[in-house]
Amino acid sequence: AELSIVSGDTGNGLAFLRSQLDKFEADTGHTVTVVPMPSSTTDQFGQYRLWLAAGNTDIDVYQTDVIWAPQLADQFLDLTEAAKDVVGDHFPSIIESQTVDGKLVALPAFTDAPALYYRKDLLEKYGKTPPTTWAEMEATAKEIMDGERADGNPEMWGFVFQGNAYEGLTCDALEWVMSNGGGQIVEADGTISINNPQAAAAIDRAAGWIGTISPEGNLAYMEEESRGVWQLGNAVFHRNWPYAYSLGNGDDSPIKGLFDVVPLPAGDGEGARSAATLGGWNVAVSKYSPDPEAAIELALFLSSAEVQKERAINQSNLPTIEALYDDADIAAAQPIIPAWKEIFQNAVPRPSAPTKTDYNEVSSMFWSAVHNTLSGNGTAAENLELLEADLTELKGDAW
Amino acid sequence: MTATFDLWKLTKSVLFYALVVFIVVVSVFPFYYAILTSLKSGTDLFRITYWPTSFDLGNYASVLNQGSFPRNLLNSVFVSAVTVIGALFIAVTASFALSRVRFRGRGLLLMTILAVSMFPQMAVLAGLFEVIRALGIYNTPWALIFSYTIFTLPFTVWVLTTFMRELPVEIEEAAIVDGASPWVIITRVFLPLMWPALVTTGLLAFIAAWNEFLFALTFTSSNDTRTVPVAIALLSGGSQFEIPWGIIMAASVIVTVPLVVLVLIFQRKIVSGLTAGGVKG
Amino acid sequence: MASIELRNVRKAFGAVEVIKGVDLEVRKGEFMVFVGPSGCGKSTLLRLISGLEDITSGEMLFDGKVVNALAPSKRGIAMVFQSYALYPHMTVYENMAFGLTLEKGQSKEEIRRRVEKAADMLQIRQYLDRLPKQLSGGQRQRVAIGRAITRDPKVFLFDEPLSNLDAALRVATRIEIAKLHEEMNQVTMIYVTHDQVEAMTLADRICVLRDGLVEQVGSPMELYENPNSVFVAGFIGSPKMNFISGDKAKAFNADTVGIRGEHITIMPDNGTWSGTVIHTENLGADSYVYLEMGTEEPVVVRLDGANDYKSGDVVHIAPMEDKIHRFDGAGKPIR
Amino acid sequence: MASIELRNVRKAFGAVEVIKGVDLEVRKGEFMVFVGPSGCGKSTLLRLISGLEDITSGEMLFDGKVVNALAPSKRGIAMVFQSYALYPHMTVYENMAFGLTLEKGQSKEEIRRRVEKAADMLQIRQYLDRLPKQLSGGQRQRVAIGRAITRDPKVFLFDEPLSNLDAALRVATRIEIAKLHEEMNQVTMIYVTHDQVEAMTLADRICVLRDGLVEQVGSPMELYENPNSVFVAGFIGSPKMNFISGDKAKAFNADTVGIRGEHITIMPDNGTWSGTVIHTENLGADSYVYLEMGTEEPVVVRLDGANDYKSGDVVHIAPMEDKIHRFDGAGKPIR
Amino acid sequence: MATEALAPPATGAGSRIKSELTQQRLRAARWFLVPMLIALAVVAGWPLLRSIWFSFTDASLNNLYGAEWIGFGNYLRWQVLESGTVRWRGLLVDGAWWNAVWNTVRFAFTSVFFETIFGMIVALVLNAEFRGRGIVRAAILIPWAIPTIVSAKMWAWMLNDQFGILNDLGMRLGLLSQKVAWTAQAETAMTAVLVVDIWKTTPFMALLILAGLQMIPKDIYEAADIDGVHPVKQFFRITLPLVRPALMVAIIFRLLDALRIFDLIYVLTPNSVATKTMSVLARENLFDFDNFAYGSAQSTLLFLLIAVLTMLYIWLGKVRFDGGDR
Ligand SMILES: Nc1ncnc2c1ncn2[C@@H]1O[C@H](COP(=O)(O)OP(=O)(O)OP(=O)(O)O)[C@@H](O)[C@H]1O
Ligand SMILES: Nc1ncnc2c1ncn2[C@@H]1O[C@H](COP(=O)(O)OP(=O)(O)OP(=O)(O)O)[C@@H](O)[C@H]1O
Ligand SMILES: [Mg+2]
Ligand SMILES: [Mg+2]
Repeated sequence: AELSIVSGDTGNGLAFLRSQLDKFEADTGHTVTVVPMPSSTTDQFGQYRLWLAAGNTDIDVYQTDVIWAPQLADQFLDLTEAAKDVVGDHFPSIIESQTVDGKLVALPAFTDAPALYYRKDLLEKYGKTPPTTWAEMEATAKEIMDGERADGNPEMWGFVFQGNAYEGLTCDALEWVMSNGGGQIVEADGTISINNPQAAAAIDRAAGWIGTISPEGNLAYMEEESRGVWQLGNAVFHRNWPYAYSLGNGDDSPIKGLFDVVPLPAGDGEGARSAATLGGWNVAVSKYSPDPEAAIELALFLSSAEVQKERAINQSNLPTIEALYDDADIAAAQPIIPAWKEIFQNAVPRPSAPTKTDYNEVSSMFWSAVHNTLSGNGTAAENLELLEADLTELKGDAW
Repeated sequence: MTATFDLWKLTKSVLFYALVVFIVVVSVFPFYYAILTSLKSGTDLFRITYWPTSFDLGNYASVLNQGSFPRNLLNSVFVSAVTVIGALFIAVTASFALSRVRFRGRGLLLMTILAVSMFPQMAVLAGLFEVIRALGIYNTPWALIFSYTIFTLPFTVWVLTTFMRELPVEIEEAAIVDGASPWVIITRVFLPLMWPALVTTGLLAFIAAWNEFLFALTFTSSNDTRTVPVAIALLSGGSQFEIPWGIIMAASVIVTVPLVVLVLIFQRKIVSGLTAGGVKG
Repeated sequence: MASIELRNVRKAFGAVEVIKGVDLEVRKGEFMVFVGPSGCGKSTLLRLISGLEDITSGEMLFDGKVVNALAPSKRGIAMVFQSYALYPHMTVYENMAFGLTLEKGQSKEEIRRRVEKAADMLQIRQYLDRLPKQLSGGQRQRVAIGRAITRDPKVFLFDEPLSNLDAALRVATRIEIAKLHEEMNQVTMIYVTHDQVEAMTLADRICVLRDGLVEQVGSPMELYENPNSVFVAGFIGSPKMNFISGDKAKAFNADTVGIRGEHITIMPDNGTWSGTVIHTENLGADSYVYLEMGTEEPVVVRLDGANDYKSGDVVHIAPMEDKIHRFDGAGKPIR
Repeated sequence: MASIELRNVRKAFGAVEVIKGVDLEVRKGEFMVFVGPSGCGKSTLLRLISGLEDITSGEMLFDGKVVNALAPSKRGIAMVFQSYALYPHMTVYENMAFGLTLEKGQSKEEIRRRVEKAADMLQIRQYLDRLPKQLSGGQRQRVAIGRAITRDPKVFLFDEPLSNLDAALRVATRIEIAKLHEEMNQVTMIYVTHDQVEAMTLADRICVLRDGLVEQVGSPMELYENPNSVFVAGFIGSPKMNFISGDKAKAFNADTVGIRGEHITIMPDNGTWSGTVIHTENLGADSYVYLEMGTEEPVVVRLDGANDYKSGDVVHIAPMEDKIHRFDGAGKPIR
Repeated sequence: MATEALAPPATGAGSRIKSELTQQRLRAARWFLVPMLIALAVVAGWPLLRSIWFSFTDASLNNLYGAEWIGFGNYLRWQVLESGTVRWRGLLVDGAWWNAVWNTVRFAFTSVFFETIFGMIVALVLNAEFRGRGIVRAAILIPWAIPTIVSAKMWAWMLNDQFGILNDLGMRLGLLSQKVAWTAQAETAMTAVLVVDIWKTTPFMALLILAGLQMIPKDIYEAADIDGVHPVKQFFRITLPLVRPALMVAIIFRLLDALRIFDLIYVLTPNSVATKTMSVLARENLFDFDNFAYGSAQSTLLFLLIAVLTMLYIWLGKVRFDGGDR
């Protein structure tokens, strides 16, 4: 059959996908075309929704973000039956995130979780160890930043992260809140938990970074802007996804070999622990696909262990199959991946499952509240109270 | 001619050219910066420079080799050209009717035409999608040409109507007496007098179509039918969050240059005094 | 050639009525000249005849057929516009050839021949490749004339076609137009002018318009000799006829008497009237003496050759009795 | 009032030289009329004087100061354009008042007074609220004149200002312009016209232009009586002077003799020459008889009043000997 | 719909004679308008009506065809609470929406205002004769020619606080004492968007105004020169009134565009309340959130608001729909 898969994958990712598809084609005799999409997930999401709403038959398989499953569930085929032999291999939490009302909406292709990047050389210079708590991180950052500035780099900053008002801030803030024992905004059972002192404290702490250890402009940073500062050597700490790892070690990078990663710091107080927001991508089959059999075949292929292994080796993407973390080939090619297992195990999902189709709106309200706090419009406590009211209203009787 | 007079004249022209230079610098600087950026790669991108430090055409090479960029360029040319030619053709005749023939409801009609441009593009996306699928032109250049009419047509109609209104009545009357039909009046008498307006609307509409993104993204679903703005959005770095600035800037430079050439060619037609000498009054 | 008839034709622009009920017949092959004060409606009437302007009420007939609604292009007319109305983007040649190229079955050579003939006649052959804006006023006007005469219409409409030409060219063109009229199988021509000489020499009949109404229609000499109103008497002839009212007119048994400047002789000592010279004008061939003698406007006397009266001189004058026009209180002639 | 001097002024449009070296002095307060064939460069010369057009070479002086590069607005001029150049978006009133509103210290009432005065004079008072496109040709021309005369310039430039006016209005306006010239402390006026009467009656001096060059400058009667070339002789006076060359001229010891139509008498039987009547024209006050007698153009005889010669009549004519102009082979007069 | 209106205007009393010329022209007009009307009806008619219809339903992108009619619910509905107080809900009482309206309107008017002024200046400069005019014209069009998605990102890059060239330039020239995070702060974000928008669309204005300038007959400037009209006065009394039609159209289309501003805000600023515009809100609801119907209602209201503003503008600006006809 002739299949088409839509993907927001980029450059190398796309080339990798193509190479895997070639294999698939050779194995099955199907042909697959890739329809690339812009890498902005928001753009993709809108587009897919429209296509699906209009019953577009031109696309068979979609690559979906981890948070989309509940929102697009109606338009994708249930893969439970087809995948019953392999689901067990994947991390259960990921499979769970793709299961909506008992329906397996998408199969995981790879997962993603951020880490704290830090400058080995600078920490050594000032005799510091990688921080394990935010407070520690803050202090270290401040000290090194002041020291470096005095040493003649006025551009030096302590910590850069994703502070723009967008999905990325939801991820960052969820980590702060979660790591401080503040819950995960909306709990798995649907209760709205965000308005609590620990959450407020976590966000207030972050607000305190702006203008001190983080530049004002951080309020407008997305991944690339923050990486820019970091990769120029102008930041001590940096929160980002694994992709920044290989780029930072690129040949032209001034910080090549000078940095390393550790799990994100924990907060303090009750229930504090390191937390990383769960990312990752999945493959889903459109219910409008003219040839669902073949499409499911493709989806299974793309989430299979062999593809995930290739992916890990070529793309340094984190596999969703637990067994692969112990794979020697992967460990040899990407030594960082086994190390990331720890980070991954601390991963928290965003509340997309409980909030169902309202997730985007919930996320938007959350990041707005956080962004307001960061930019000094009200304290975290005030903003979270308002947020709770809004969320309650949005929730109505039930999500 | 006293010395002060000369001085004043000199100051004036110096000021004038200073203004010209200022305008050009402001307009071109970001583009210049884009060119600079397009010649950089890697971490260099994050470094501020004012002059080219390296001359690396690698980004250009990768744009042209990546996917189907040349093909997308051709698509864009085709789509924009057909859109503009079609819109101008329809608009020229329509604007004759709207500017030179008095009939009841003309103002209302003009307002209706304008109303089409008042809806946010996103809002019509769903409906337009349905129409395009119904017409069976989804994922063809015609889908874009078709949907671009929604913003080029009202614009061209309004502008040409406005300009056609200004042409002297006497000249049209002379043509009527000479036995010219409305069609002949439009094509042989009015159009040559409207070059500035035609070229201007044509260029503006062409650029609008050339740069359109949302429709282009929604109504095409394969690399071979996409246009450059989409292609640029699809240009990407090695991984998800990485934005390949160098390549994007190279691509932008590549797509902007044809437009600049187009302007250079057609701006000659933006000349004044086309109606001079025709009538007295 | 076509005969044209207007029956109670009216034309209003919005609320302003400009043509107020004109009845007029232009005969087949006739050369009709419209004269009248500026703004009286000559151009408008011409435009009504051409069909460019819809008549508000009344009837217009060409060769006995009502053409109220007929399109200009079907009326077989050619027109010279008062404001030239040249195509600014076309060369002189193209301007003149445009109408022809629209006609079917005209060969390129035929068109060229006709355009060049007209251009030669109007002495604009060397400007054929120029654009209107590169021409002088008179040259533009000639192009406008040329555009009309290259075509082969049944009716010519000329709106002040010679007003920007110099005297010599004017005479020459005037004669060409007269010739054209003769040659072209007596095509019907309607011609608006302000020039007395043109009106008098070209016209088979002159139509004097006044304020949207026809005042009098007749042959030039008829109008000159037997104007049927003070208005026509004053309008035809240059300088204007002198009007004298009051007691002096009573002596002639009229409310107003009119006498043309050329019909007054200056007497050595005693004449019918006397007046003071206030101004003299010397035109070469003749000269005018303006006299103050208590009339509304000064009385003009036309003398052959130059004269040497000075302002302030008191002279006696006598009208030629048989040339006196007498008018009643309503301005109608007493015969 | 200003004196204007042109020194070897030239003007070329691209490769075409239109003004080919003009030397001319217009005296302070003088009324100078430019005449010449259509396209000879009158309007161009006027535009050079106004400063609207840059001179290609030569010098232009106002009151002895070189003004080659002076902006038009600083030359203290008012101008009537041959093409009117009215502001299309302004009413007649605004068109006329526009220049005044810009002058400092003009009160609203003062402006209104002046505009209304000019409007009355030009009989366009009732059109003050109209836009130019709602006016007839003559009305537009009057607005153009009105716009110039409401202002208070040192120099007036008129380009065929009366060409679209009817005879009566033309005379009236002509007289008004003459009055203006007198009243306004003898402001300098330069006036282009094709009308013989205007030229002869208004001018202090006439400048005859031919093909971009000054042919002769002089008072009207000077030009009429002592033209210094065949060209001027032919150009001044209407109808045109008759030129006779060949044997008939030899008899007068000249290559060409010129005699005006009004200086020829028709003899009952034998005269100096004889010819066949080919055409007659009746203007009312006088009439023209066109005679074929072997000359290039027919000889025109002007007679007082109407005449009843028929085409084909053979008549004898005699020129008044003292009015004969004799010219040599180069077209220069023999005195 | 509009074709029926294609009859000559009724004049006063009596049966006006409908001449063949008029009829021919009306016939031609009809034929000339048909392609445009068909094109617009097909391309815009259905989508527009569909959007409006959605705004009266509970449509969601998950269930577009099962949408049910709910009347004005998306715009305004009320709930009587047990306590007896009435709670008003819906777009018309949505604070976020009205805030966005205010943002948009403020943005649109400011940007169009400056664009008009700068566009006019640029057009006047381009209208002058000087060497290299063609190249300058091409150069000036560059901001308009760069795809919005690119130029927005480019500006985001240039405005960046750390490696943005503008901060660097400002520091070097001594205009800034420290690097400013232009797009990050609510106060400067709007200004930044304005600057970029003005930069980007001034060429559009300039080119249209230039075309208008070129159509003005030259001879009346000569008359004005003679009248001694100062160039500044010439501009206000002659140029401005005569380019007004072109200017008005340029402003209308810019205003329509500015009121629908989306890309720039979306790319350039953090998605904060201070800069959210109507389109941004509408997009969120249409595609990001599961509120397609609500988004449609916002689009419809946006349409109505624009229509009202346009009509106001046309009325206040005395834009004529006639003239030019015979
Ligand atoms: N822009 C131009 N380009 C080329 N030739 C021109 C231009 N303007 C005028 N001419 C030519 O210059 C000559 C003089 O023109 P000008 O308008 O001065 O004549 P004029 O004496 O005023 O004639 P008229 O009495 O017909 O108005 C004409 O032959 C005309 O064709
Ligand atoms: N569009 C119009 N709207 C209102 N009035 C007009 C319009 N066109 C012409 N008129 C008026 O109609 C009258 C007749 O105009 P028309 O042009 O026929 O005069 P005319 O006899 O040709 O005068 P002229 O000798 O000055 O050319 C004038 O008073 C004029 O002002
Ligand atoms: Mg007229
Ligand atoms: Mg002239």
